[in-house]
Amino acid sequence: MLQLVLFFVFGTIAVAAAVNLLAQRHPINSALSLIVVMASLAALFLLMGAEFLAAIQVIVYAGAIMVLFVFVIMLLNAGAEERTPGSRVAMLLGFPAVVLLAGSLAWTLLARNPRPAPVALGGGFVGSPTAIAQLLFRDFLLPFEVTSVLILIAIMGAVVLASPPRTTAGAASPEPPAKRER
Amino acid sequence: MVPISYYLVLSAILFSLGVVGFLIKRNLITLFMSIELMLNAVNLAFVAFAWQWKSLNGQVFVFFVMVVAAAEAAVGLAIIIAVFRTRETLNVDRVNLLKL
Amino acid sequence: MPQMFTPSPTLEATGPSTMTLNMGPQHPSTHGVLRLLLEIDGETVVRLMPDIGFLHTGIEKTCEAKFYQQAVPLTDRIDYLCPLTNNLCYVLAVERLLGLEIPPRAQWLRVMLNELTRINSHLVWLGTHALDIGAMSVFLYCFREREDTLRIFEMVSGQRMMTSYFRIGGLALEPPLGMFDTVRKFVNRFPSRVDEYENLLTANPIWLRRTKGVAYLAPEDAIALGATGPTLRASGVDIDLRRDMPYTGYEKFQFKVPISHDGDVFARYIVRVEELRESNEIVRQTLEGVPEGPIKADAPKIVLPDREKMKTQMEALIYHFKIVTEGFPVPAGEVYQAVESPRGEMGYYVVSDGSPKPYRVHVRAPSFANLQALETMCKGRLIADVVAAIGSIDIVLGEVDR
Amino acid sequence: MPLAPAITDLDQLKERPALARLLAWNPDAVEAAKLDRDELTIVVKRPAIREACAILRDDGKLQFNFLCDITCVDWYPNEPRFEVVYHLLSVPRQQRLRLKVRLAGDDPSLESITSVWPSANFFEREIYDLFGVRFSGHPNLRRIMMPEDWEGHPLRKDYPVEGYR
Amino acid sequence: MPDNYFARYLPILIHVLFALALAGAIVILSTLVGKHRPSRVKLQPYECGITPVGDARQRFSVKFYLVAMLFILFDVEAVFLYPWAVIFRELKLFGFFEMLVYILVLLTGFYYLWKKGVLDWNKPEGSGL
Amino acid sequence: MLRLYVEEKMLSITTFVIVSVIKIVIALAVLLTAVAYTVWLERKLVGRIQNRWGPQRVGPFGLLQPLADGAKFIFKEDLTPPYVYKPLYIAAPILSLVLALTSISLVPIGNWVTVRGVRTPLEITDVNIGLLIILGITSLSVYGVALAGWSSNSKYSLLGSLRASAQMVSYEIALGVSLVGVLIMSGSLNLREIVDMQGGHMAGFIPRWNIFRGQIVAFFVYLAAAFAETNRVPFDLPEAETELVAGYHTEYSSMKFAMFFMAEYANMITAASIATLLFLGGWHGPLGGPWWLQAILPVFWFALKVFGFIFLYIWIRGTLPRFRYDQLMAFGWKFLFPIAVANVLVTSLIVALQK
Repeated sequence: MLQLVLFFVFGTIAVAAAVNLLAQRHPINSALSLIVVMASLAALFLLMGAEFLAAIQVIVYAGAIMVLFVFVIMLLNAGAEERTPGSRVAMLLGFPAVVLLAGSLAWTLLARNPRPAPVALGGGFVGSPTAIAQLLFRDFLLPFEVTSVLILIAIMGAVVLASPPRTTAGAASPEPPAKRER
Repeated sequence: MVPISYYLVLSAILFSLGVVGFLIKRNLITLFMSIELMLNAVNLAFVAFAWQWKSLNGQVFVFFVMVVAAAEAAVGLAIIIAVFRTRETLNVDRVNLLKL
Repeated sequence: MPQMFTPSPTLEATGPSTMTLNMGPQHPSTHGVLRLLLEIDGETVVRLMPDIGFLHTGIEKTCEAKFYQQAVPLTDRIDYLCPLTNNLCYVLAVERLLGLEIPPRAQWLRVMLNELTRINSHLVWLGTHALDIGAMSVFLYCFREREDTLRIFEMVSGQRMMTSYFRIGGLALEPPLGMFDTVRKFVNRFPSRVDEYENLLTANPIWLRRTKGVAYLAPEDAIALGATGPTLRASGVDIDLRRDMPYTGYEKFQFKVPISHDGDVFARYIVRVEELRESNEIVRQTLEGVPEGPIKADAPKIVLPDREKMKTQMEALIYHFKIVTEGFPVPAGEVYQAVESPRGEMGYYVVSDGSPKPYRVHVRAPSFANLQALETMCKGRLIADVVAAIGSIDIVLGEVDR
Repeated sequence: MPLAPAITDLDQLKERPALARLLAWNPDAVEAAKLDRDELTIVVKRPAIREACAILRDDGKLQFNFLCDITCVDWYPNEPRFEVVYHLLSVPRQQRLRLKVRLAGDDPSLESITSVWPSANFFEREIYDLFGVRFSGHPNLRRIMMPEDWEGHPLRKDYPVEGYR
Repeated sequence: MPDNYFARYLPILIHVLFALALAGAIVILSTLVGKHRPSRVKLQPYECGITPVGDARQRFSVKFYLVAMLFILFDVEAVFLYPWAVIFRELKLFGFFEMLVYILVLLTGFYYLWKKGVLDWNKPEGSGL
Repeated sequence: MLRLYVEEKMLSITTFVIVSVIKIVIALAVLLTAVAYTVWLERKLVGRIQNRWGPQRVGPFGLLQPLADGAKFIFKEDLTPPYVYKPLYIAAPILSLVLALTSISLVPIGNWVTVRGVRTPLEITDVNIGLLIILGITSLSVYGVALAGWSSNSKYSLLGSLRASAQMVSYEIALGVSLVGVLIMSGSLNLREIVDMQGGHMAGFIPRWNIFRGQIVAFFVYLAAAFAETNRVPFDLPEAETELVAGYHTEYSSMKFAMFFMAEYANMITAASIATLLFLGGWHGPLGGPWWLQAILPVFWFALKVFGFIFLYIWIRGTLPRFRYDQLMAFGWKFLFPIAVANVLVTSLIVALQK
């Protein structure tokens, strides 16, 4: 019962925040809405016994990825979204599309899972760090190692893309001639 | 207990909101956020299935999805910065040429 | 936002990612009401422009409306951290215009008090400079010793800061009994206190990182930009007016002039800290054998008589009345008198047209000149270095703006 | 030290190295000279000031490499009204020298010496601000002490001490 | 206890609500109690007493982005380290080499960043970073 | 995983919630008092370091000074400038304070207690992944700072907040990695279990604290990173008042400013608690005496260790100058992070070879 209540509370928060993400025109508001979505999803993960994932969801998604988004919005001083003709058409089509899409998705998902609810789980099934680790470092060893390569490539790519093009004169640094930090 | 179908419907709603956001928003950064929203919706479905089948594999998948999302965000936002540097705008309607 | 104040100069950003920032006049580390216009890229300074004049009080103009002796208290207010040095410089200039010789006892006391003033001023500098770089405790330790010097000033003149103790033709009063003992106690205690400051700073790795190699000023730049005093000596230019062009009897004392060739914030720090020790030694020397004798020149038409004489002798009363009401005429001519203030060469250019009021008094303020070197020091460095650089040139805004 | 009378005769003073150097360069540039209270003053004609400064700075024997001060004196209502006063110091030789330029009241302007000493920048601005003397070739000749919209030049003698009422 | 696994997290939720109520109360209290005498000068953005020129929200150095980017990538690494550390005593030497390979790959990236000067903050922008 | 929870299973949900609420109220009260008196202690200690008396007018030894300060803050003018982005401007201090107050809920301060037959741990809740949740909360606290500066729309605030957030995320990495060594030693993310692992002695007298079991390097990395995370001297650049006036809270006044202040000190206490739990054996210490003393001593030891940390914070504040920004970032990335990674590798190699 408590779980059901909490599911509805956090589910509602998540959907409301997601709608707000679409409704807001300033990207910083959208980013904050997305953080709320992620936090409530973390709570939902907890409801389903994925405690480790819930923590990671907060640390990585809300605490790191969204920080990057917020930084970029601050960095580019991205103002409110402009209204263009395209966006109005999209708005008109958008809301029916949500309903349609959500309906069809839900139907597909549920149709493939005809059983309503599994037996009560109690506290038995928990994605504790130990359990996850045992899977991760035994069964999923190769994907784990591959992620390091993925991250390596991401680091290099991001640095190359984000670095400003080398300027010649102008902004070049007027370093003092002789003495530098020792 | 919460039936699994509730989670799946929630996941579907969030996913379609992400899709719609991707279609209607015109700001590059918000587009990216819509993608993150879709990824999150998928994660929710993964966890829900993991819960249903009592198999942690689903949770491990989510773990990897997060790593990919992190890398994707880093590179994607770097691209946005690069685009912004030359175009001075984040509106997708004005960034419709592939050349930088 | 509507314009509320008189228009102030602005700096236009020159690059796409730069922004202009006002540092001051209401800023904790600009040492008063200095305003710096910064153009920054991230945190790197691209351009820097000092904007001064917030403390302009028109002292030079006011002097022209006063008698010569009435201008002495005005000079206190020019550089409020070393009022006695200002007194001394002005008084020396007028004495040279008059051709007045002052007795040795007054000269010795002038040297003693002038060096105590230097200690006082350097202590304020060290404290605030350390505070700018984040070392909070040194500030209070420095002010503890500064309190001692201020007490000495209070003993001799009745005032802690605006002393006006040096007068044209000598000193205002005979120093009180026990003053030399107080000074001796201070002098004996002070070197260990300097060690204490150095313990906290000189070997501190964070302090070294913040100061070494920061705000470099090459010797040729230092001369071209008019830097003086410790700032110039820290760039390796060996000049100290006390030694090279002695005045008021400095040639009688032995002292070293610390110089450094590094030209950075740390060099300026070390030079000043060494000056603290040297000044202390000069004070110690002055204590040994202060000559006996009068403290005022024998020039009844210029020097005010003692209170006692004024009350008992008719002649003294008349002189007193005449000096106070009419002043004294000064032979026409002009004099540029420079002394080594804690901040560098302080010069008073006094022009007389033969009347009892100075025709023109101009103050060559060392901080005014040092301030021009700031942009060269800070270009291409970080905002935090600007703070360190301002602290290291030790500006006093009262003197810059006058 | 009783006051000795000032020597103002150019012939008596021409042995002085600084004056000799300037006379050797251009006798017409030197208007007058004075030795008073051990201070040598050379009055330089207006067009020559920048080059005179450069010569005094660069001469191997004189080495007046340091500009101490620039200021101005207003002799209103006498003419020439303004005297711009330069104080030079030779750091290696520990000698001082005063240069002067006299300016008429109706056209108080002369060449800036910022190209010789960058440190002249603030001093010249101050003089411009307080006396209204213009320096041609100055990179940034704006008011420095007074607000930008201030009227008048406060250190002029015809500017009352209490300000205009 | 109906379901004691989730109940363990319930107090955190209650705690957050309490903290939120407290913080909200403080804000409301100070708005109600504090005096309000705004004036034009008081309401200016602080820029040391000078009317500011230009918008504060200007663009900033890319360095800040790069540092956030480094943060998420190395944060992911740290996140992998936690479960690994927890079961390290089971994995033994195998786990050590497993992680050694992982860390070495990432340290390559770290070395690249170091050489590229991303970690040097005293270099101004435009000097090729 | 349910080992510790078995006892509690008897409780009904109502009792459980009531017990939790009581504990939360007590914890918040204690924490806020501790914050107030940490400020007092800081002023007092720094005053003594600097030859001053510090607060002494309000109450004996100035003990009522925090109350006076609080009252003053409340009665100060609460200025919301017109140029700020209001929702975020108000949300930022709330966010900072809420996160700072929340992380204490995972910190155990002692053993289990039984009151009227209700057995409960001396912390608000004991979860499996307590450390991770604290890290998650810490990682969220960046937003408070970043949004405060951005929404203020003032140059000094923005510079300060960018500095602060870049600094916080940078040191978070070093901080996070420095903890891994401890995790290897204890094999758990549960703070209570980590502390339990540190009970007892080695070689007769050395406590089995992690700091004595080879984690001394990690301890110092954590210490430096925690100083930076809480924006304390010598890493207090975000609010370096001599450079950026007041950093990200330049535009804040009254209680909104005080909330950042409280958050900073609450974070300090949390950081000190974590260090105590992970490296200094938590509440372990010499025990003895009558039963009531034995019941109280663990909490006393814990408080003493936390106090030691706070003392260290204050002492360093009175002693050191401040880093420059580039030096700070270089210190975090080029020094602390490699050391933390090396510590992980060395610790794991040693542990792997031991068994």
